Amino acid sequence: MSTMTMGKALNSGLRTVLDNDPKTILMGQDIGKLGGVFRITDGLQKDFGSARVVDAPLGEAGIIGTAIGLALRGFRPVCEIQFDGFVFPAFDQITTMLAKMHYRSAGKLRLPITIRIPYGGGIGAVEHHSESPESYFIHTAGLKVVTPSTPADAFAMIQQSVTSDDPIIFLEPKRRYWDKGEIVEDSNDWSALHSARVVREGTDATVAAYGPMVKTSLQAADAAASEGRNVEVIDLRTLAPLDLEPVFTSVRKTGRLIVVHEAPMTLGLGAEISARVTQECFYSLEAPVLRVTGFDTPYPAARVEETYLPDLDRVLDAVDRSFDY
Amino acid sequence: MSTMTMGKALNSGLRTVLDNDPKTILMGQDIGKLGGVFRITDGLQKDFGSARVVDAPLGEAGIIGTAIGLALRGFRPVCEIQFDGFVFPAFDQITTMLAKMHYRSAGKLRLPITIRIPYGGGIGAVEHHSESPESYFIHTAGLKVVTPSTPADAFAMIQQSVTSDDPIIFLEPKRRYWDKGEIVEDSNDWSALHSARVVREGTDATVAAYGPMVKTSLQAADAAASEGRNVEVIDLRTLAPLDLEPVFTSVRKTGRLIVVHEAPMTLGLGAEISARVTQECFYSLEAPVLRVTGFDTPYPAARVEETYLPDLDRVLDAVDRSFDY
Amino acid sequence: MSEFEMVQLLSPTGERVHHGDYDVDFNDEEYRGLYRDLVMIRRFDAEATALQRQGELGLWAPLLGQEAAQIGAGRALAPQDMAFPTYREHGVAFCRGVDLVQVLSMFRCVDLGAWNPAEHNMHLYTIVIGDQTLHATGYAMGVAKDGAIGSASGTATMAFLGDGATSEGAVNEALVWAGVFEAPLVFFCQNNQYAISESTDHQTRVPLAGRAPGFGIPGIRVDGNDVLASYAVTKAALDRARMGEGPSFIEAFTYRMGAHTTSDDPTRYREGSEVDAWKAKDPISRYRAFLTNNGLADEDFFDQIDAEAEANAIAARTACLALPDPAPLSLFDNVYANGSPPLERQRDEFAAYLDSFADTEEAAK
Amino acid sequence: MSEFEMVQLLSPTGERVHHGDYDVDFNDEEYRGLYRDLVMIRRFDAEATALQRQGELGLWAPLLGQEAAQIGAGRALAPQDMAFPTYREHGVAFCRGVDLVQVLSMFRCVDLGAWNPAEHNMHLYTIVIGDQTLHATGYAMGVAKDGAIGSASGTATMAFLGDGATSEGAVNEALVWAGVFEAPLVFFCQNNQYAISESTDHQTRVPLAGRAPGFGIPGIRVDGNDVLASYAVTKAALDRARMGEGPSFIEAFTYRMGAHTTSDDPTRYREGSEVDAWKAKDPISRYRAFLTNNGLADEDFFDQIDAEAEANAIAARTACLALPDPAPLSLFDNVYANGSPPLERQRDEFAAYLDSFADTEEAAK
Ligand SMILES: Cc1ncc(C[n+]2csc(CCOP(=O)(O)OP(=O)(O)O)c2C)c(N)n1
Ligand SMILES: Cc1ncc(C[n+]2csc(CCOP(=O)(O)OP(=O)(O)O)c2C)c(N)n1
Ligand SMILES: [Mg+2]
Ligand SMILES: [Mg+2]
Repeated sequence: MSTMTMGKALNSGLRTVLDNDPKTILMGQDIGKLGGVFRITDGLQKDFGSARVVDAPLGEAGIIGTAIGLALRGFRPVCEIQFDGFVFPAFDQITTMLAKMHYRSAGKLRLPITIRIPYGGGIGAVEHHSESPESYFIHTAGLKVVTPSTPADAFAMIQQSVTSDDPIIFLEPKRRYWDKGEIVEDSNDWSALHSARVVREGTDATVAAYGPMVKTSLQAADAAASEGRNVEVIDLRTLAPLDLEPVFTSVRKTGRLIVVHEAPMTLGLGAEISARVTQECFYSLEAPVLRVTGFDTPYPAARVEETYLPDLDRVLDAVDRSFDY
Repeated sequence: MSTMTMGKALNSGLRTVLDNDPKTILMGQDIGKLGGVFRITDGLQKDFGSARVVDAPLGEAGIIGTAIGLALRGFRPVCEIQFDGFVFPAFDQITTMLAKMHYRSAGKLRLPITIRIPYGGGIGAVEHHSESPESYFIHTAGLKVVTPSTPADAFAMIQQSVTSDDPIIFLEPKRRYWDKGEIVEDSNDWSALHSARVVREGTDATVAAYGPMVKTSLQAADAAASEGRNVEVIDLRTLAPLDLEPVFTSVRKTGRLIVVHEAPMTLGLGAEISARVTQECFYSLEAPVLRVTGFDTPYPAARVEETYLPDLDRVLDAVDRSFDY
Repeated sequence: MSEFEMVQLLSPTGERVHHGDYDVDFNDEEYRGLYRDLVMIRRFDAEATALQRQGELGLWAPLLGQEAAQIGAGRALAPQDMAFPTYREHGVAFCRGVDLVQVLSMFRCVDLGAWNPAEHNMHLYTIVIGDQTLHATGYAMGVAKDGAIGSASGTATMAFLGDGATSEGAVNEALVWAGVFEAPLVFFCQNNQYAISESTDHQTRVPLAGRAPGFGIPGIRVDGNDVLASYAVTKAALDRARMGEGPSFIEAFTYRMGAHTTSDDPTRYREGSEVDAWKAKDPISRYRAFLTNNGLADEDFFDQIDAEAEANAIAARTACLALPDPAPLSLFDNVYANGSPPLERQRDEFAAYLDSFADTEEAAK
Repeated sequence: MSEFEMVQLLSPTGERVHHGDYDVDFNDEEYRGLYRDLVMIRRFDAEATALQRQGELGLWAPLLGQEAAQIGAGRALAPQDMAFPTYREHGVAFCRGVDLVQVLSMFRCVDLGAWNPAEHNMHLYTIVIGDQTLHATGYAMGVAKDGAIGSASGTATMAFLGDGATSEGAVNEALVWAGVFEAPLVFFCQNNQYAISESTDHQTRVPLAGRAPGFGIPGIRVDGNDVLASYAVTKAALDRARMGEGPSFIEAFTYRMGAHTTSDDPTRYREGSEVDAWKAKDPISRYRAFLTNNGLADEDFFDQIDAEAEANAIAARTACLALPDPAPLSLFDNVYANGSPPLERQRDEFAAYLDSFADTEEAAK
């Protein structure tokens, strides 16, 4: 066990996969000498060489498109997209090629590619640096989407993702890069990659969140506790495929569900969870599933992002509203 | 009033907007001499010239990117993307530029651009020619998304879209291009662009659909009627912004809602409608909102698309299941 | 479009022309083999078009007119080389030993790509214009990482693309990457003068072979209706790649004599006279004249090839008609290599739904 | 990177060099004006960096070192011309008469783009690399459609981009479109040797000016640290465009002397000696030497400009600090030109929620 930031945990996880498998390579803009704009790949080019830690030309389609070719040649590419807002030039390669290759080849081809994307807001950045594009990927059959909320999960999940045989969008909650936590080096202790987890038990209402909003939700649960409400918090961890069993179980117990995410409300993941939970737990729900999300606007100027982003108060308010039914 | 196919109705609508406004221009691959692969722009280059009906180089980012520039210069571009599966190379221009320009300029810039996309399956096509990408656009704040289900709506809505000052994704249900209907030339008789409409009244259950699935849903409603069930069918017509008032009203009456679309279930529009209707009509719902959709797979080989696509039987089955609650 | 030198080894009438930099070194058997290839694939292509007309294929993209470019390129490939095709490389597939019925199956819409790329060192067809060029570039980068270049037995990669494709951002990014990483790769661009209805001047005002040098990649234009020149130029570029000397870009100047696909109506956008002019440069009659003039083959040989091509086409037709439709539930297969529980549940629920009809039908008996 | 002719009108030590094709025709006042521009923008840039260090800006992208390229290009633009910048064109913004506080406001994160593009014929900054080049191309196509070219008073459009940007598909598509439609457009590529940490050889092994000819667009490399050459080459290209003679591509060879942005740490990827070598080619000291040597300006003048630049920077700082934060509910404004009822409802519900706090606070009093 050791204590480190999420950023460092990701760096350690990447180092481990590079160590374990010579076919694993890293590609991205500025990931070499610079170590990435968030230093997630710090030192890796120095230790593994520029053939395995590749500073890519400035073209996202190129990064993903060549990664596909490398995977077809037997490599296991881990691509970094510098910021959430810059993944879209690669969208064609991701949705029409990466997501479908296994399917269209009737299983003959596999593309074990991990795409790391720092995502989400709250860091006071300029435009295109604070977005939450997960819905685009979750809706795309053939992709898997995961996001850690703690250093321990970051360390484990990056390794599990890279060694998985499916293409995985690995969303890194950039505002939590500097949060510290304990990591468990031993892979026997890790949760399964595609599993959700109850991170706080409670009986009165359930809050489901992922990535950056898990911390916010836990804070809200603490605040609710001081008001006498016992809120259960679930860290979804995997957004595609969704692991909703823990949510169903929880809702059957609490009768109330609030989903929290930074992405805009309309067709944010909360919509899907609402639909499934309502179908599955129709008779258990005391109130409709409520959503606390970013608004249906482009990401605003950062001086007003605190208003845009879900916070403790908005989560609490939703818990309260849930009790109005 | 005259009778024509949806394809011809679109052609007439485009002719009208070209006639009415010299700043309106059409851009796309093969839209000139060929008249488009579906002949929607047939004859327009001949009559309006190649400066206004532009055969574009083969690059979708180029089509949308230059259309943005043309709009900034005061033009009103109508872009054709040849098939649903080919919009993704333009995805960056659409989501990061087109959708956000009005917002980021604090209203100083407007991009009155219409992007026409033939979408959906059922025509026995090869890969990438049968997809339903609407979720990607609905989730993107700043875009509006509409889709007609009849020649009359196609005729009216294309004109309304082109003359609107917002960027609009205009989805054309390609399998319905050859369906005939009456069109109303007089624009005073048109429904508002962003409005849903009850297309069949009923009392027992509500089916909400759009584009190609409206016809399927109406057929299902007919079949249900012969089994003694009186199904109300709503044509959503506008997918962003959603006009759910008619759906709320209907559900308050019927207590049951089935949403039908070809796009995959997960984060298909049905998810959003389920979430909103459940929140709005919580006490009216006799059953959870059910979804009849494409499956969460890539679009399969066309020889099996009839299995993939929602059909009359699957809609009926969902209506039945809705009565099991 | 301005002028650009075009490598030729055969004149349109089949005279052998000599070129300072390129030549071939075939024995008689090999010369005849190329003729067989050309005829086999043209006959097959015609059969596929017929199958589509008869409703047995959803679509067909004919290679008519482009046989020499494809056979030249396809035969230049060594077994260890890897090819990334568009949707029209039937001639290349033939050279790579792909069962042509597996080419038909995608167009019959019973699958999305049938052959095993590893078995033939030929990737599946790609329909989204240009995307495969980046895959080819990455593959070639991988070859270099594997150290499988630097000798005459090195591995080269070939990316096929059309003239229209050169306008896609993805293709230009492939040029960027190939140039920067000196990928052991050959871009083989069949300029068949059209992207569906758009003549090449809709994509560029200068020759396409001139695109590549700006990315640090040598560009060369070859007469794509000349199978010997297509072979020679491709072979040289592949050898460059396998030796570790970097990427090349070949523009094979040819003509799509038929429709873009069976859904297309070329009379809407080009004159019959243009087609006629290109017929005079037909790749097969030209090559046949060459063989005849040089005593490499006689009428007997030609007849025998025709018969073989006929038999092959008929066999492909028969096998095509026998292709089974996919099982309904198979549409849920192979979405993920490692599975997805929600999708399995979706499949199971749907299977139960389908079963409910079986029950009803059963009950009705 | 191989050699390419580079247009220069001033040597690094400020000697006037002559060039067969390019020259300037300034009077003394104009010569001095360029110096003022260079100093004003460098001083402003330093102030902006300081503001960021003090936590008053979220980020700043310094132009340090690129003043001559930007002022040369910016001053060559005519009022009717339209410019499409990246996020670093502060010098161009200055030339276009944009209030520099409006440049700061985006980096202070109080808005996403403040000035009115129509007022200055300068589009908003674009952060997504390369996307603006397509907008510029479309705009220029529109200019041609409007018939606003073909004379000395015609309208030209300029697309700014960096060396890194040349690898993006979008930029290459812009070259395709500009070439095919002969758009009245100038691509002005500041090759400042880096895309963040990546030196230009990560994007190309050949000179960037050589990229354009393959798209049918003439390419030229100019010394971007030479304000006179930058002006002359840009002016000639803009004139070509306004006369209807088609697009051009300029590579302005320069150097980013500072960090990529204030978030960057260039010591991680480049040697101090490299920076020092470029300091010797500093665009301002070179031009100052030229003015001095030719008796065009004296110390008094330089001091006066320094004072003006100082005052301007301080005024910008003061105005920047006074920029109001956006009102919370303003984040719902201007998503759509024609509104959206569900969004209005979302805003109203949120407003009511915010009001509930006001009520609570009220009650607590
Ligand atoms: C990204 C994308 N856009 C549009 C299409 C539709 N489309 C299919 S083939 C084609 C023309 C391709 O022309 P070219 O590259 O010259 O190849 P050719 O068909 O002539 O062999 C087009 C536009 C597509 N398949 N992919
Ligand atoms: C599409 C996209 N990918 C990545 C980035 C992140 N990024 C910002 S600036 C930059 C480097 C740009 O280099 P260059 O084009 O040379 O311009 P310069 O910053 O040197 O002026 C990168 C990679 C971005 N803004 N957009
Ligand atoms: Mg072609
Ligand atoms: Mg640069």
